[in-house]
Amino acid sequence: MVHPKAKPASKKPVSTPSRDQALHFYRQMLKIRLFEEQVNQLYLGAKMPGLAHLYIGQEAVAVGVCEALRRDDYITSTHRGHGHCLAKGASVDRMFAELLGKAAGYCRGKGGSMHIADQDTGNLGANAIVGGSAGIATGAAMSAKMRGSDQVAACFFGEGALGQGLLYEVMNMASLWKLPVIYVCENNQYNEYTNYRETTAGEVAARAEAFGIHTETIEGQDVHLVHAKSLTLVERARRGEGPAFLHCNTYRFHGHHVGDVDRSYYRSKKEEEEWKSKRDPVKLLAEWLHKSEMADGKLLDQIEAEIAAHIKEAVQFALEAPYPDPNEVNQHVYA
Amino acid sequence: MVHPKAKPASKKPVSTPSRDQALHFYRQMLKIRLFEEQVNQLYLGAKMPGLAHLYIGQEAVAVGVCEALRRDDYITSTHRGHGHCLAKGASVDRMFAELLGKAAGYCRGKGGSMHIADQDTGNLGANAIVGGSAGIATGAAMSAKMRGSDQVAACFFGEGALGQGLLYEVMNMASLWKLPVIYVCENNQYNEYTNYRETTAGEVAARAEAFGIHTETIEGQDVHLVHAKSLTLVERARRGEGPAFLHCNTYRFHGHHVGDVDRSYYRSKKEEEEWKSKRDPVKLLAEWLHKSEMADGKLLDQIEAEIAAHIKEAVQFALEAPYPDPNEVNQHVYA
Amino acid sequence: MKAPSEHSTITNTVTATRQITFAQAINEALAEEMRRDPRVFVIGEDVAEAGTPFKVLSGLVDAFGSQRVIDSPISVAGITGIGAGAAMTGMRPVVDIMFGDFITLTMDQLVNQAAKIHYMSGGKLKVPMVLRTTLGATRRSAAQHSQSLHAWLSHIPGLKVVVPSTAYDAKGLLKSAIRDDNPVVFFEDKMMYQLKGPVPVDEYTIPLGVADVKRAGSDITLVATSSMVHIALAAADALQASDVSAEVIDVRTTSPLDKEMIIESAKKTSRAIVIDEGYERYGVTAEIASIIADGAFYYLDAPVKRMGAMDVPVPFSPVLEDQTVPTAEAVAEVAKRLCNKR
Amino acid sequence: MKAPSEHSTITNTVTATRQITFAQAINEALAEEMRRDPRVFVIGEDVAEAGTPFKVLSGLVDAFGSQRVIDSPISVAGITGIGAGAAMTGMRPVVDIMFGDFITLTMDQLVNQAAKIHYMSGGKLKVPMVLRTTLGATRRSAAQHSQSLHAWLSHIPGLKVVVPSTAYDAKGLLKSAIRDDNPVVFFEDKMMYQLKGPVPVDEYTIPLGVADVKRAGSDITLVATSSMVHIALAAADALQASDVSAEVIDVRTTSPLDKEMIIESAKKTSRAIVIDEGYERYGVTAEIASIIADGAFYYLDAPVKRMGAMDVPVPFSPVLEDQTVPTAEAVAEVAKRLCNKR
Ligand SMILES: Cc1ncc(C[n+]2csc(CCOP(=O)(O)OP(=O)(O)O)c2C)c(N)n1
Ligand SMILES: Cc1ncc(C[n+]2csc(CCOP(=O)(O)OP(=O)(O)O)c2C)c(N)n1
Ligand SMILES: [Mg+2]
Ligand SMILES: [Mg+2]
Repeated sequence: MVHPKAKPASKKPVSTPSRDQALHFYRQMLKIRLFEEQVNQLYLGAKMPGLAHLYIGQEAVAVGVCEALRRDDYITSTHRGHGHCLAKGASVDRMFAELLGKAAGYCRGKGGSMHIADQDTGNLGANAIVGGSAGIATGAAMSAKMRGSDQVAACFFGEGALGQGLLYEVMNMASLWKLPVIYVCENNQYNEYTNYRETTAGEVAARAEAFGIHTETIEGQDVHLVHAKSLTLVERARRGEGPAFLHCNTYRFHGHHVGDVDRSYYRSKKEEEEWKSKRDPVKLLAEWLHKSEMADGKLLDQIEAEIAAHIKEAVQFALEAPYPDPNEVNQHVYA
Repeated sequence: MVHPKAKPASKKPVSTPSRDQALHFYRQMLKIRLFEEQVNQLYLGAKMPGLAHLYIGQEAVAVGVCEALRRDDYITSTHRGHGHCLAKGASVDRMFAELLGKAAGYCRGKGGSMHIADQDTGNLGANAIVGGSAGIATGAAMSAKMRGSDQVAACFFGEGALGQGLLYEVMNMASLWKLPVIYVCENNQYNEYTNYRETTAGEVAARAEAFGIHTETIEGQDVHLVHAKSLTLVERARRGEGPAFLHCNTYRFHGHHVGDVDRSYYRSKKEEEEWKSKRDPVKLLAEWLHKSEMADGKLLDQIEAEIAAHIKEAVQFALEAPYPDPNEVNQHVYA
Repeated sequence: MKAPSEHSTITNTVTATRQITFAQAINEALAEEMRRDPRVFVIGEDVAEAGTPFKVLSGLVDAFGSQRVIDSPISVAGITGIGAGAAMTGMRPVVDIMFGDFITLTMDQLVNQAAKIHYMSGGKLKVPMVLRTTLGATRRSAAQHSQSLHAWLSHIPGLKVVVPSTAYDAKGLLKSAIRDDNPVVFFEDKMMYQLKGPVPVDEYTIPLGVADVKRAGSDITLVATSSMVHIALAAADALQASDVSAEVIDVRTTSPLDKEMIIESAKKTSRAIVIDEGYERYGVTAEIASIIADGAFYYLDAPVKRMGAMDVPVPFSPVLEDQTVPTAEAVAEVAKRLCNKR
Repeated sequence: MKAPSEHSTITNTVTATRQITFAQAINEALAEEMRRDPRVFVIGEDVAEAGTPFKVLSGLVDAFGSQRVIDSPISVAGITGIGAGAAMTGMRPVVDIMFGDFITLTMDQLVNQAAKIHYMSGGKLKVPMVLRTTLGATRRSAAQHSQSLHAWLSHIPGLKVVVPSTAYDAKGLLKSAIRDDNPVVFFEDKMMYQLKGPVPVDEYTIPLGVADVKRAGSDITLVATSSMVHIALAAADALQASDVSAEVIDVRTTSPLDKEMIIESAKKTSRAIVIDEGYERYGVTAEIASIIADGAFYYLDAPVKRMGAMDVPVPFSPVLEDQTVPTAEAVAEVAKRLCNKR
């Protein structure tokens, strides 16, 4: 065996993203941002049943990862799943409809915010059990391998899921069997109302490395970086070289859920402001587009107006859409 | 912070074990060996209900660790638990009685081989769920810390338990809260009928280190080494410096359980013979006693005869002991 | 949707009472027991500064410190196992499992370990642990945050199971649960936390295993658990208009179950409905209905009816979810049919 | 102790049969389905070369290779979750959980995930997975290796639950379970693996949800599951001597449950006993007894009796363990009492 030190330093050419790609990323991220702001409004206006966990602040992760996936690749998602769902290709109207419990929703109103699934875009579902989807993602990867389909599965979860034993059980098997699954840990610093450092001993990356899994820790607010890393890991997995763990540092700008507005007892206004002013992934991409002269303010405003109009239309559709027929209550219990 | 490399090399004086200590270890290990051989005889003679998982080959681990503990320290054990139980101080007569389902047994015959517990010696119980006692051991350590009792808990488990998520959940908390618990992983190379390398990705030690837990991997057949390491780790834990993970390489000389006699499909006779001839912990200690002139063949024979007599008497006691009164069946469901 | 109405049955008490919420009653019980016994501590996700998402534990960490009100990682099985180990070695942990649905993650530690240790050790080891969790739907929380899985635990020898319906009962039963030497699973309906009721100023406990007649009646017995006690009481109110006198029995603990009181009531009224918010099939209603059908066999004028939650995963959409839980109207309907009033 | 006797009820079949064991029947069902459908695979601890500790899967790895008969780490929750994910994406996994007691570790993945995914997705995703596991005591395996927890799964909407009692039923039901588009939990009594029975040479399946009259009778209905079917049959034999004609109904699947057949039989005989090896309290007997007591109310001449396992953790000592499971003698005693023969 060659001594590891003797390996030639791999020198990847850092290619500049194309204008088309960058603008596409921007549209996707902004769509998530405006979608979530609208969800908050629906909550504040008492138009949405229950609660929702907003993805605002983390957009670069969902978009960076999902843009590295094919449409037929799989994702599994979390209670904070709207961003993943949109990034994988779901449409806003049917998502709003689901959030409002309408029959036109992706799950005919049966799932709601925490369970949106969209088989057509490979989204195997949000999950309201922290860490609950790690097995499903790993199983989907195993299935892809067994079927020889060369699909890849991306498993999104918050750093809180590091507390759940299931994750370690399935990472072990993914590593043993070289399954094409990417574990995407979105470290937004908090498990609900507790800083993750109070719940997480040792180093996050080491937890996956211990299972022989290729692991990277990156800044999750830079969509180009997330995308480039994801591409490498996804293609690696697709080639049969096994699972990877992508640890993204990020931040949720809003509360744990829409009702969590008094946050001072667990995190400072100053910390929030710092992230919002310096590490807003949407702003950062807008700045990058400016700097690299790919878009000016006018174009970005125009994009925003387009998306806002689209969202407005979609939410209107959802508000007006009918509820499911009451008889549907005991349909779909069994296939 | 001082650069780790700059630390003065810790130069522990390697003290030679005293003769008394070495002979005591020998007695304890031999007691386990002969106890287990007797258990096998009981099985072969159809005198024992059910099965049992023999500890033969691993004696140095139980004795090395338990001799580093106080009587009021805790242990939790496994389906292969006779060795731990004896090493912590249980007496052979009541153990045999338990294995035969007699009222004089440690659990009045209700527990059997896989559930022997002995509160008086701090044994919180064998456990028939692989990995099932990791929470109990960690909770006992937490309790010791809360009560300020300076007790330590040792959690014995086979390397198969590395497959169980619970272990990672509780190691994380033990590390976060610096709980006085020693996780003793007895790597006897097999999960039942499967080599652990087929079920265990990455490096065993890295799995505990990832949680910031002090970890050591050692040869588990050398009782002096196991004992010396355990002492260090136990005293460290007692001082409040947190948990440790002791990874011991060892081997079970018999089958997974007493009925597992045709083993060639999962491990070679040659491998078994190599361990038995070169890495038998009892033989190794006998040789060491000889070499260091602490005991001659005659003394060792005499010890063996004493223990054999003791075992014989104990098994006789158990065979003759009465079964529990049938009315006991629904006693002890609730305290 | 459940609309819990307030009914009090504290009759023969001379001590002063005040109106407090169900959540406050839980909080008081914990605070009193923690003050009384230094071995009692609380562990769970976001139990300290956050005081749980339902704010049930607010203030406890200030009163008792973070050594006794312990925020844990999201390790539901782990904290249950740690609770068992601590309980076996001299402490009296109260483990907080945020949603009843998450007890699925604790089943090995709770059922194979905590529930059996006393028995397996021949009576030597004890596990005085309380596991507090929630039940109940209609909160628009969908299938993984709305289940009422108390039937599972009630099935397991070695566990006790508490399903209180009022602030008064919750406080008195939780105190008994903490003092009990066995693992006790304590289910709180999420929708009842803000429900107020009279609670004595002075200390009191309520024994586990004693049901409570929440309303006396003579024509039919409504046996209910937790939130469904309020549905039964509302149904009883409605039935009065149809000249049906319903007796409402709150079982308070499904294990141990006060069979005698339930059977005696059914013998007296000759009709019974059992109402519970768990899935109906193989649920709590089955046990209680079959006990009545057997124990009061020669007294019954009509079959014992069961009304559990609909046998579907709890749907998100309000128009669907509201159909899954028994309503007072539906209970009254069934009762009238059984009593031939229509 | 259970002493399964052999009774066959295959009457109107023209195909050739041979006597094979319950274990062989399972093995054949798996082999046939794996041959028929490349999407079917087996995963579990020591399922490949070892063929499970009970040797039920012997030879499968030789026939289908280690890509389809997969030895897993000891990660009971993990393989269940992986099974669910694989099932959702085009495979048909058969997950092997060695002892029924270990399903405690799978409850989140099985109950919160697999069972609910079809419903939560509004009918779009499917989870065609089989989870095979064991039940049954009297093997001297003590409290953590002897439970019969099928009541839990039967309680959960979205799951189907199979409890076969003969080689014939086991084979036909397992094949149906594998072809079913829902998660199915398949319970095999460890003590029945060596039980032989006639099984057709030709292929056949048995639909889930159809009970089977294992013996016709007119005085009393004995409704039983799994191993307890043999206890019921032995009791029926014994009852004949006392001039009591017992009908034995094997429910075969607790979910879906063939209520109609059970109720009709009870109406006909006017008496019933329900026998099951799970803990009696809040167990399978409660559901079935309450269904009979309701559905056959106006036909019953005696209360429906329940005989489940004793409500204690299963003890190790043979003299204790043997008391915890219903015996044919005890069933016959109760039956005679109900029929006023004594
Ligand atoms: C098993 C389980 N325990 C607890 C909860 C309650 N809960 C919902 S979200 C959450 C915090 C999750 O933190 P993290 O995984 O970091 O995701 P984030 O909310 O930060 O996106 C908790 C504890 C749950 N849903 N599932
Ligand atoms: C959760 C669980 N899964 C499976 C089993 C069955 N089982 C008993 S022992 C064993 C292998 C354990 O291997 P290891 O932990 O290395 O211990 P060893 O037997 O080698 O001492 C298995 C799979 C079990 N008891 N518990
Ligand atoms: Mg987080
Ligand atoms: Mg091993």
